[in-house]
Amino acid sequence: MKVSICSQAFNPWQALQDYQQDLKPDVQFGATSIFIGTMRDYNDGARVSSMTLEYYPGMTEKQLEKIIAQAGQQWQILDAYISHRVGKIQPDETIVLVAVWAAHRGDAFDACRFIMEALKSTAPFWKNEKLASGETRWVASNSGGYQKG
Amino acid sequence: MKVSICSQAFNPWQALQDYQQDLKPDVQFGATSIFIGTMRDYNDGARVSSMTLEYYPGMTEKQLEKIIAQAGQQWQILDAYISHRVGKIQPDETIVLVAVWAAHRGDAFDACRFIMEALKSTAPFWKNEKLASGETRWVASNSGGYQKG
Amino acid sequence: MSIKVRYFASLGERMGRSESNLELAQAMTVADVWYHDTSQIMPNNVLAAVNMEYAGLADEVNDGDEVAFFPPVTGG
Amino acid sequence: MSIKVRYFASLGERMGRSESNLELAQAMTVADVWYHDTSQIMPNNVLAAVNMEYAGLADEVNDGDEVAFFPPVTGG
Repeated sequence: MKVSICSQAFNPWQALQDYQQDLKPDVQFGATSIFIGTMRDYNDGARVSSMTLEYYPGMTEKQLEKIIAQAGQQWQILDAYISHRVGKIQPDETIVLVAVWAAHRGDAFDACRFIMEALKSTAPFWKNEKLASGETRWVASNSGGYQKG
Repeated sequence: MKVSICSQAFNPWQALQDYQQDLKPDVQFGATSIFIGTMRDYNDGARVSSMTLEYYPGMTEKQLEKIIAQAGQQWQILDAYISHRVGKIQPDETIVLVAVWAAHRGDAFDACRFIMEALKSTAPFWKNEKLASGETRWVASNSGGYQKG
Repeated sequence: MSIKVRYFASLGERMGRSESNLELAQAMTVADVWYHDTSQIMPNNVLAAVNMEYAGLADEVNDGDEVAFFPPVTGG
Repeated sequence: MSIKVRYFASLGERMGRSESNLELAQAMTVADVWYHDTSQIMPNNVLAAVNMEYAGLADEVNDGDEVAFFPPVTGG
């Protein structure tokens, strides 16, 4: 299990490969479910040129660990890994990576989605967007992932 | 959109990185949902030393393309990629990779799961396990991914 | 008319062949193709495809069709 | 007793500070900490944490606690 707060851009594929390499001898997983969130260059009707992510050092990590523990109580999972960017982020960069390893696909899918939704609604991160116009604005709230749009 | 039938072992992270590289200029995705199925060295109470995957050349590709098209009718997705092994497979090798790119996470998660479940229940692949005892056996059926166990 | 019949996985093993060519004098369904080619009762979990699309046992087949029979799929 | 108060994101901007130290003479709730430190009405979407765990506005605070206030989270 690992929770990582990154202040530099990271390659999600490399991060996954490295992480999985380390758990391979121990863990007999048959199913891996992964979610990757990537910064887009528009949001809410405006072009966004960059974004700054604030967080609460200490609480954020604690909250992410708690979310993984909750997932582990509800589903049979073998391991989980969360990596989240903070600081200044450019379009096309990875914002968040969640990966869950399990014996069976139902557990991997459900736990990965639970972690992502819980992260979106409870992990202390705040996005400040810098628009192409030069203005900055705080993102007001996250949409629910089970609804469309 | 790509459907790939691989007769050689492949690195899923490299495959994803390469595939995503090619779609990057065109597609403004914010969410990527990925599933990876990996061969384990036991199944149904027995140690499995290798596996041979048979398929129906022509129909298998057609069926996978149809599944992606069905996902595209139900959810707003930007791209999808399926890669599936055939032939002789060793434990720890990737059997299947499904990736879906979308603007929003709900669509990415739902479509990825739909594709995986549809693949498991309708794509013409058949697993023949070689047990540690030397016997071989056909896997009788796939479990539903929405139930436990 | 001429039909290509294919058997996959455990069904191919059971039939002792993976394909055969069937010559038929009259219109037939998928189920008829099975009985003409195998002379066996069909196991109840057999799936069928005509020209690489899933088909029902009552579907008609046409000259030149490829009809495939296979057990439940187990990929992924 | 001594309480460390922290404000994040838009709330820090609005307060013009990201933290302060509050000295209190008596037992207090999270809501009391807010009013003593800000002298403002609390916006209705403010979230609170005590010692880095989510807390309710009626929760009591103790000497040495860190109390944080922040807007709805927008990570991921």
